[in-house]
Amino acid sequence: MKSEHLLQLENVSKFFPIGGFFSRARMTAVDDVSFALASDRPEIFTIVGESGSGKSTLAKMILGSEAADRGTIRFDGADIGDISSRNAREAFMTKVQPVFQNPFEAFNPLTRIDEYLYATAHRFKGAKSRAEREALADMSLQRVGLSIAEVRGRYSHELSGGQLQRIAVARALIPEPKLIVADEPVSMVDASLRMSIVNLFRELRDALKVSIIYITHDLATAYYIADRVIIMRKGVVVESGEARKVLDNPQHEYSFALKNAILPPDPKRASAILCARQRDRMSG
Amino acid sequence: MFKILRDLLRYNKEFLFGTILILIIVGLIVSSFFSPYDETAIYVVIPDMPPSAEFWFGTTSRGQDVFWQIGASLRNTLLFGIIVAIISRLIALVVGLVSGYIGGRTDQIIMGVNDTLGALPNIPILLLLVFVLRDQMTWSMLAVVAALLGWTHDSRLIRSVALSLRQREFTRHAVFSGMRTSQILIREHLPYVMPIVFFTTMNNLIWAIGLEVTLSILGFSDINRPTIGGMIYWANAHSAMVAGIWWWVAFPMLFVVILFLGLFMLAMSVNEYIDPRSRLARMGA
Amino acid sequence: MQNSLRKAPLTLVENSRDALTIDGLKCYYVNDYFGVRREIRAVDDISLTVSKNEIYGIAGESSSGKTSLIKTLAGAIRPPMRVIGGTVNFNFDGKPIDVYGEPQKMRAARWRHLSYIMQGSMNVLNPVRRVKHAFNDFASRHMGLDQAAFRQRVEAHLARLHLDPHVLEAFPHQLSGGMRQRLTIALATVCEPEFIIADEPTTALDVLVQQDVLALIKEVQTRMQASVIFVTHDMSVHAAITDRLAIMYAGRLAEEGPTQAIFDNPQHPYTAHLIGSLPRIGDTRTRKSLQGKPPALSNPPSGCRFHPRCPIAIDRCSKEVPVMQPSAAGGRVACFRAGEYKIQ
Amino acid sequence: MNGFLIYAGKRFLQFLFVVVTGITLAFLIAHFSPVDPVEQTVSLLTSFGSTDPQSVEILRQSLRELYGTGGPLLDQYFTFWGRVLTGDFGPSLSSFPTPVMTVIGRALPWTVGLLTLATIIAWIIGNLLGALAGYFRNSRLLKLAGIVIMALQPIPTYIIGLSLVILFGFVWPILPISGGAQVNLTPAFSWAFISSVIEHGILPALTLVLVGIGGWFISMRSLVSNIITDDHVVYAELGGVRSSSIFSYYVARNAMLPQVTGLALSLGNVFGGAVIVEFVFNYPGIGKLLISGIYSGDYSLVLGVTTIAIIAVAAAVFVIDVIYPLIDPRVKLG
Amino acid sequence: QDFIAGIPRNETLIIQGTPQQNADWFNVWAPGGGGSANVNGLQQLTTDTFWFINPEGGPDAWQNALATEPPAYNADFTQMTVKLRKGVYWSDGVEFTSDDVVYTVKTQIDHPGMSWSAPFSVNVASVENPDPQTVVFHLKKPNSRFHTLFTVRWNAAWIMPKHVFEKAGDPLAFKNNPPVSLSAYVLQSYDKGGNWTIWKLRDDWQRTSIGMAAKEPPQVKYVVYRAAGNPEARVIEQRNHNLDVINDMAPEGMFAMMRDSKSVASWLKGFPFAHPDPTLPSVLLNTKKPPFDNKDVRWALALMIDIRAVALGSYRGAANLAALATPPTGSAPDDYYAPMQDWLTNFELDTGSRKIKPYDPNISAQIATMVRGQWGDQIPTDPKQLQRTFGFGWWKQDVQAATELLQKAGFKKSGNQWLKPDGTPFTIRLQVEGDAIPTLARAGTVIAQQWSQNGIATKVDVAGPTNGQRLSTGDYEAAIYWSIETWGGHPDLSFFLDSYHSEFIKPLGQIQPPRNLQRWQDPRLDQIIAKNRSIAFDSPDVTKVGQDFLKLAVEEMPMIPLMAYNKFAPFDTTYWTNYPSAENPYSASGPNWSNIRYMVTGLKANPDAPKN
Ligand SMILES: Nc1ncnc2c1ncn2[C@@H]1O[C@H](COP(=O)(O)OP(=O)(O)OP(=O)(O)O)[C@@H](O)[C@H]1O
Ligand SMILES: Nc1ncnc2c1ncn2[C@@H]1O[C@H](COP(=O)(O)OP(=O)(O)OP(=O)(O)O)[C@@H](O)[C@H]1O
Ligand SMILES: [Mg+2]
Ligand SMILES: [Mg+2]
Repeated sequence: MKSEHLLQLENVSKFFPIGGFFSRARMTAVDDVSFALASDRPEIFTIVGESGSGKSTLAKMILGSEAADRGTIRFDGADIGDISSRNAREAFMTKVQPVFQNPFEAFNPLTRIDEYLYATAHRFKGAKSRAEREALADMSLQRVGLSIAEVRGRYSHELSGGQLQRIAVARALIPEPKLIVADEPVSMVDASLRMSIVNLFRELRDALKVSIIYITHDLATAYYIADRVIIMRKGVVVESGEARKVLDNPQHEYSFALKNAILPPDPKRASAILCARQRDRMSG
Repeated sequence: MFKILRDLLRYNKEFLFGTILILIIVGLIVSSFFSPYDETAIYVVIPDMPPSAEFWFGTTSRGQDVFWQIGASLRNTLLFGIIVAIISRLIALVVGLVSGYIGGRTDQIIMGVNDTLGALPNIPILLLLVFVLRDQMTWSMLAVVAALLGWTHDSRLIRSVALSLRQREFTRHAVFSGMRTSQILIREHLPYVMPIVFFTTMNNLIWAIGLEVTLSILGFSDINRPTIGGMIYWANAHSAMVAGIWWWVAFPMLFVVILFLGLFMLAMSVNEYIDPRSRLARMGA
Repeated sequence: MQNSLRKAPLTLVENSRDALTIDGLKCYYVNDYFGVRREIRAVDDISLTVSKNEIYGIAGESSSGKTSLIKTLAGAIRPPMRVIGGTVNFNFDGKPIDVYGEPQKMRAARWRHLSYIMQGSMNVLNPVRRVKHAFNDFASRHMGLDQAAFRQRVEAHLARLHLDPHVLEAFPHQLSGGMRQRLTIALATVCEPEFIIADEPTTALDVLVQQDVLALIKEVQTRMQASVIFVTHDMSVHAAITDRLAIMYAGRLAEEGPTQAIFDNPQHPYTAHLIGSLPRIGDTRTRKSLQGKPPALSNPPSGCRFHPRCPIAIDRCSKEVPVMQPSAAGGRVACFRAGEYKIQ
Repeated sequence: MNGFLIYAGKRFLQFLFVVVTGITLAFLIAHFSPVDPVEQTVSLLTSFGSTDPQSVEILRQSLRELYGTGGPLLDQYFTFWGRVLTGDFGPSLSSFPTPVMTVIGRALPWTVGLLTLATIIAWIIGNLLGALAGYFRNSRLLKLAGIVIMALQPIPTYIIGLSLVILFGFVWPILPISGGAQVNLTPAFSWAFISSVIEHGILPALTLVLVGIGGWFISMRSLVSNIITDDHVVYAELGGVRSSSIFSYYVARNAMLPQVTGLALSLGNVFGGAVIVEFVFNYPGIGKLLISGIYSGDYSLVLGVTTIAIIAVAAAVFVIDVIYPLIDPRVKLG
Repeated sequence: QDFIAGIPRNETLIIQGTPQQNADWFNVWAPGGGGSANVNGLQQLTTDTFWFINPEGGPDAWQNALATEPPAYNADFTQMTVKLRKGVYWSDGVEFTSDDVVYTVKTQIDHPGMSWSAPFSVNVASVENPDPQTVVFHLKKPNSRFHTLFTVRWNAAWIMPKHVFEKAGDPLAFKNNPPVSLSAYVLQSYDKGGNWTIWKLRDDWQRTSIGMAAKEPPQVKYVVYRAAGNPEARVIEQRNHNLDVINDMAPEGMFAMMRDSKSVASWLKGFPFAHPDPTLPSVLLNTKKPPFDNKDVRWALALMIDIRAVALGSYRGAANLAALATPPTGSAPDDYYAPMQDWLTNFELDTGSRKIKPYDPNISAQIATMVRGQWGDQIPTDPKQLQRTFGFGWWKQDVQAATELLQKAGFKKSGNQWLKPDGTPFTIRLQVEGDAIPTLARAGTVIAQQWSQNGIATKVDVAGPTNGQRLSTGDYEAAIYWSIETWGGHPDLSFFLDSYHSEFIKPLGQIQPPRNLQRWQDPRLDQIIAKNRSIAFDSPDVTKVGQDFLKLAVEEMPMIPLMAYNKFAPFDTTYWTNYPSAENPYSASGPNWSNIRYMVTGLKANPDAPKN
C-alpha cells in the first residue's frame, strides 16, 4: 500500500510512571503530538526543544523502540505499533534508521567499527560474502566522504567524533532507508567538526532523497539546515512550521524566550544579553 | 595468547606471584600422576611418620604418604570445584545476560525464579539431596547439584551490568545494525561482565571446595576417593589432631590456602587485564 | 612527585596585579598497562597569568586539555596524572603560594581563598547526605562561626543566588540539575574566595538555566572582585562572560587575548576557523568544516600540533614548535603565520 | 503512599512465590528420603535388646499407625500446608510425640543468638577493615591484614573451629569448647547465666567471624576503591574536608548501602543454621537439629527447619526490598 | 569458674551422654524416651526390673534386682513365676509391688507402640499377682527364655509406676516429667536444650534393689550425663577433667590419652586398653544374593583376608580376634574358645583340589609381636593372657586356597580380576556405616583393599544412617556389622540365635527382623535352634548346643567373624577411682548400658581429688 505520507503521527502521547517513592504519578513525556512527512518530497524535519521536552522519546517511538501509549504512528501507511514479527521488524529497519547522539557511545569501544557496517550489509542487504559486504560499506562510506580503507579494522577511539558520526550515518545509509532519525547528532561532536555532519545531512537530502528527522536543542544549526521545525516543551508541540519563518519570527512565547536565550557568538551582543538577564534577576 | 601471558608475567607482580603459587599446586597435581603408590591404597608406608627427608609431609595413620595424597586430593577437589564453577558460571551468564538484555516483564519473571532459588537455604537442601540420592550421588552428580545451587547471586550481579548495558547507545545501535541477539550478548556484552565472572568464579571455587569439605566431614561423601575433605575425614576418624599427627591436617590446609591465594592473585591481575577500561587504556582510547 | 619538582624561584607576585602565574607547566597522564607505557601530554608547556578581578576564559575542543590544565592549577593531581614540570603560583591577599612547593599552605587556602567548580559538578555532592552537610564540611571551618550563625550566613548566601533555604535539607537527587549547579556555585562562593576555578559549569544545562547561572557567576565575581578561570568549549558563553580568552589546542595554548579581540580578529588559523564556523541564527551561508582529526596527545605531531590540519601550513610548522608571542591583536599567539588565515 | 503500597504489594507477592516454591521443593526432596523414620525407631528399640522377630513386626505396624507416615503424597502435601499455615509441623518422628515446633523452639534461640551476633561482628569488622584498606591503599598494616584475611578465607570452617578448640581448649585451656552454657545453669536473666552463655559463645562466634570476615572485607574494599574515584569524594578532598569525615561520610557511608543488603541476607540465612560450627562446638542449635533430623529420617523436623530457613531468607529479601528505598535516598521506584 | 554450677565437683560423676533432642521427655516406655539411643541416664539410673546379667561374666554374673531369685518355670515352659523383693520404694515414697508389674504388662499390651508392647502381646496370655511379692505369667506358648525380657544386658522391660501412669491418661503421650525413680538416683535438673541431665542420689537409696545389694553407701552423689561433642572435644574435656567417663573413641585418641595423661584409667592396664563388647563385628555376606549363596565363595573371601592387616588398620593392632561366631568376651573364652581350639586346629576345608587346615592359632601372637615394637612390655608374654587380649587364632591368609575355592565355584581369573561363572567381573560393594563406627569403616577399607588386590574389585560404601535399613532389607552385598550379640556373662546364645530360625527369613526387599541379617538358612541351624528352645537357660546343655552352632557357622561361613568390638573408653581418675577393669570386672562400664549403675554405685572418691 502506497501512502502519501512517509511518516504520519496522529495524537501521539507517551507516559512514564514516576516516583517519588510515595506517589504513583505519571508524567507525560510526549503529549498529543501530530505531524506528517510527505513521501514524495524529502525534507529535513527538525524537532527542537530544551532538555527533557520529549524529543528523544518521540524519536524512540518513531524508531519503534518504544510503543506509543496513545495515538498512532504510521510509516508508509502501516501502523508501526503492529510490527511484531521479526521479519516485519527487519523490513521496517531497512526503511528507518537511526543516528545516535554520542558517536563514542554508539560504537562499542571493544568492537571494531567495520563490524557494524558488515552486519548491516549482511542483514539488510543480504550481502553474503565478505567482499560484497565491504563493497556495500565502501559505497556508503564514499557518500560521507570516507572509504572502507580508512575504517577497516579500527576501533572507535582511533577515529574522531566527526568521523565516527559520519560512519554512523554511512552505516544507516546502507539499507537505503527512506528516513533517518538523528537524535542530537552533533551535540557531542566538537565545534570544529560539527558543521561537517550538518552539511552532510543537507547533501543526503538533496542527493539521496532521504528524509531526515533532525533532533536538536541547538536553534542555530536548526536554522542552518532545517526545512520544517517543531518546537517542543514538556512534551507539547508549541509551535511548528517552516523553519526559517518560525525561528526568525517566533509566535509562541516559549519559542520566543528560547530564541532570546541563545547567546550569539559575539562578545558585545552576548554580554549585553547577559547584562539584561542579570537585571531581570535583580528585579525579579 | 603467548604475548598476553608474557606481558602479564613481566609487568604484573601479582600475576607472577599467583602463577608461582599455582605452579606449585599444578606441580603437585601433575606429580600425583607419577605417584609410586596407588592413590587409594592404604598401609603402603609406615604410618604416623612425622615430616622427614624420606616423607616430606609425613605419613598418615592409614599408612599413606601425605605428599602423594595431597597431590591426588588437590586434583580431585580442584576438579570438583572447577566443574561446579564452570557450570554455575555458564548458567549465571546465560540467565544474567538474557534477563538483563530482554528486560521488562521477562526480566521480572526470570529474576523472580532466580530469587526463589537463591532463597533456598543451600546447606539443608544440599544435605537433603545428597542424602536422598545417596547411591546415585557420584561426585560428578554432586558437582552438578552444587552448581545448580550456586549461581543465583552471581546472575543477579551480571544482570545488573547487562541491564545498564542495555540502556547504552551501542546496544541500540547494534540492534539497528542488524546484529543478532546472540551476537550482541556474546560479542558486545560479555566482555563487560567478564571481570564479574572472574571474580565470582573465585568465590564460587572457595564455596565449592568448602562444600566438599563440609560434606566429607558430615560423612556424606565417597571415602574411597582422595579429596581434601576426604583427607580431613580420615584424619578425624583417626583423631589425628589430638593424637599429634598434625601434618595430616596442616599440609592439606596449607596447600588449600596456597591454591586460593594463587587463584586470587591470578584472578585479580587477569581481571585488570581483561577489564574493558584497562583494555581500552591499552588500546589507547 | 612533588619532590621531583624543582623549587620554583619565588616570582615576586606580591603587590602585583597578577593573581595567578603559571610558568612552563607540563602535566602528563602516565599510564603503565602491562608494559604498554603511554604518556598523554594533556598540558604541555603552558605559561599564562591571570589578573585580579578578571574572568579568564579557556576554550578549545574536547580533549584539548582544558580540564587537565585546570586540575593542575587546583592541585587536583591524582594518578595517573603527573606534573612533569613548571610552576603554579597564586597570590592570595598578597600572600604568594606555590601550589606544588607548599602543600600545607595550599591546603589551608582551599575554599578560603581558592575554590573550584569541577566539570560535571552536578554530581559532586554526596548522594547520600543532605546538602547542608556539604556546606558544613567544606566551609564552616573557614568561617569561625557557631552553628546558628553559620547557618544564617549560608541561608543569606543562598538567598542571593535565589535558592530557597529548604534546599539545605534536601538530598542532591531531589533537586533538578540547574538547582544542583547553582548549589555548587553557592558552595564555591560562600567563603567569598578571591579565586574561583570553574570547569564547564553550564554545559549540561538548558539554555534558559544556563543564562541564569552565567549571570550568577558574573554577579558573584563582580561583588567579590574575584578572579575567575572559566572553562568551556562553548564560544558563545565565552563571548558573554569572559574578559580575556585563551584557546587551547592539543595540550598547548594556541592563542590568548582580550575576548573581543579574539572574536574580531583571530590570529591563529585554528581560532579563525573556530570563530568562523559558528552558526548564527539568521545566517544560512554554508560553512566549511575543519577537516582531519584532533591529534592523539599520546603521540602528538611534531612542530606545531595544528599543522596536519592547517590550511596554510608551511614546512617550518612541522619542524619547529612555535612559541607564544605578542600578536597584532593585542594578545599572544603561537603561530609562524599569525594573522594570515582569514575565513571567507 | 499508594505507589509504595503497590510496590510493597508486588514484593510481597514475590515473597509468597519464593516461600511456596521453596517449601514445595523441600517437601518433595524430604519425602524421597531413603530413611524410614519407623525403621529408625525400630532399630533403636531393638538394637541392644533381645527382641524376637514376631514382636518386631508388631512394633513396626503400630509405629506406622502412630506416626501416620502412610497415605498418598498429595494428601500429605496438603496436610503439610495446613500445618505450615498454623505454624505446627506436627510431631517430630525422632522425638515422638513432641511437636516439631517445640523441638525447633528450643534450638532456635541458640542458633539465632550466636549467628546473629557473629554475623554482625564479622560484618562490622570486615567492612571496617575493608573500607580502611580500600581507602588507605598504601598502608602496610592494612595490606598485611588483607593478606591474612585472604589466607584465612579459604580454610574450611571445620578446620578453623577445630584449631580454636585445640588452641583454647587444649594447649591453653581458658575457654569452654562445648555446649551453650555452663552445666546446671537454669536459663534466666541473671548475670551468671548470661556471662556463661557469652563465654561459651566466644569460640563458635570467633570461628564464624573468622570465616565470615573475608567476604565482607573483599567486597567492601573493592566498593571503596571504586567510590574514592567518584566525583563527590574527589571534590571533598579538593575542598579540604577532613580525611576522617571523608572516610566516614563520603566513602564508607556510600559503600555501606549494598553491604546492608548483604547483611540482611546473611541474617536471613541464620535460620539455616551453622551446621559445621554447631557440630564442632556441640552447640545446641538448629543446624545440629537438622543433621540429626536428616539422619533419623525425621522429615517433619527437617521440613520444619527448612521451612523456617526459607521463610527467613525470603522475609529478609522482602524487608530489604521494602526498606531499601527508605535507607538509600537515591532509589526511585522503577 | 566451676565446670558445673552449684554442685560440688568431687561428689559428681560426669558421663558422656548423647544430645537429647527431646529433653523433657522422660517416658521410657514410649518411643522417643531415653530408652533408645538418647543416653541421658534415665534408664541407666532410675528404672529397674527383675534381673541383671553382668556382661563381663564371673561367678556373680547373674544379679537379682527386683526379683529375689531366678525365674521359676513350669515343666513345659508355659508359666513363669517371679518372687519380688520387699521394701523397695518408688522415689515418691510409694511402695513397689506386684501390682506395678501387672500394670506394666497389661498397659503395654493395651497400647501397641509402647516399647515392650509387642513381646508382651506375643508371649503373655495372662498375668496375675497372687500376693504383693509374687507375679505369675501365663504364656501363650512354651518359651524357656521368657525371663530374658526382664533381664538386663543393656536394657530390658522396665517396670512402670502404676500410681503415676494410672492418672496420666494416654501413656504414649505422657511425658513422665519428672520421672519417679525405682532405682538409686532421681532427676535433679536437665537442660532443655538437651545437652545435659543431672541425677542425684536418693536420700532413701537403701530402699532400692541396688541399695540393698550395695556393700557400702554409694559415694557418687550426683551423676551428670552430658553431650560432650565430637571425639576431639571429648578427649580435651577429659584431659581438662570435665568428663569422667567416655563411651568410645578412636584408638589413636585413646593411645594419646594413655601416653599423655596420668589420671586416665582403662579396662586393660596396658595395650590395647580397650574393652571388648559382647558384639561381634563380622563381614556379613548376603547369602540370598549370588554368588554369596555359595559357601566356597564365602570361604574364599575369608581366606583372602589377612586379619593382621585388618587388626592394624582398624584397631592399630588392638583387636581381639574372633574365629568363632561368638564374641570372645565375658565367659565365651572359657565356654567356647578354649574348649574348641583343638577342633579349630583340626578343621579341614576342601578347596576342590585338596584339603587344607586353615586355622592358625598363632595369629594373635603375631599381632602382639608386631605391636610390641611400639608398646614394649605393655604387651603380655604369657600366652594365656595374650589370648585374653588379642584373641585366640584366626584363619591364615591363603590366596592359593581362595583361588582354588573360586575355581571350584566356577570362577575364572582374567588378568587380576576374577570373573563370575557367567563371565561378568566379580565386584563387591562392601557396606560400612561410617562415622558412627569408625573402626569398622577402617576395617572395611583394609578388607576392600585386600580383596581388590586379589582380584575382586571392591568398593567401600558408606551407608551412614541408612545402614540399618539397607541391612534389614537385604540391600547390600557384603557389609561390616554385627549380627551376633550375646549376654557376655552367660553361655546361652539365644540372645541372637533364636532369631536365626528359618521361619523368620524374609525374601530380599522385605524387612528381615534383627540379627539374621545375612539371611542364613540351613536345616541344621533350625535343629540347633529348636534344641536350644527346649532346654532351660541354665541347663548344662546350653554350651553344647552353642558349640554345635559355632561349628556349623565355621563350616558354612555365612558371615566372617573378625574380632570383638573393642571399645576405647578411658576413665578419668582425678575424682573417682575403682572403675571396673579386666582385673576387677564387677560391672559393665558403657554409659549407655543400664548395668552401669553397678559401676556408679561402686566408685570410690579419690582422696587426692582437688578440693572445691
Ligand atoms: N524510560 C523512562 N522512564 C521514565 N521517564 C523517562 C524515560 N525516558 C524519558 N523519560 C522522561 O521523559 C521526559 C522526556 O525525555 P526525553 O529524553 O524524550 O527528553 P529530550 O527532549 O530528549 O531531552 P534531552 O534534550 O535531555 O535529550 C524526561 O522528563 C525524562 O525524564
Ligand atoms: N585519567 C586520565 N587518564 C588518562 N588520560 C586522561 C585522563 N583524563 C584525561 N585524559 C586525557 O587527557 C586529554 C585531555 O583531557 P581533558 O579532560 O583535559 O580535556 P578537556 O579539554 O577538558 O575536554 P572536555 O572538553 O571533553 O572536557 C585527553 O586526551 C584525555 O583522553
Ligand atoms: Mg534527548
Ligand atoms: Mg574538560
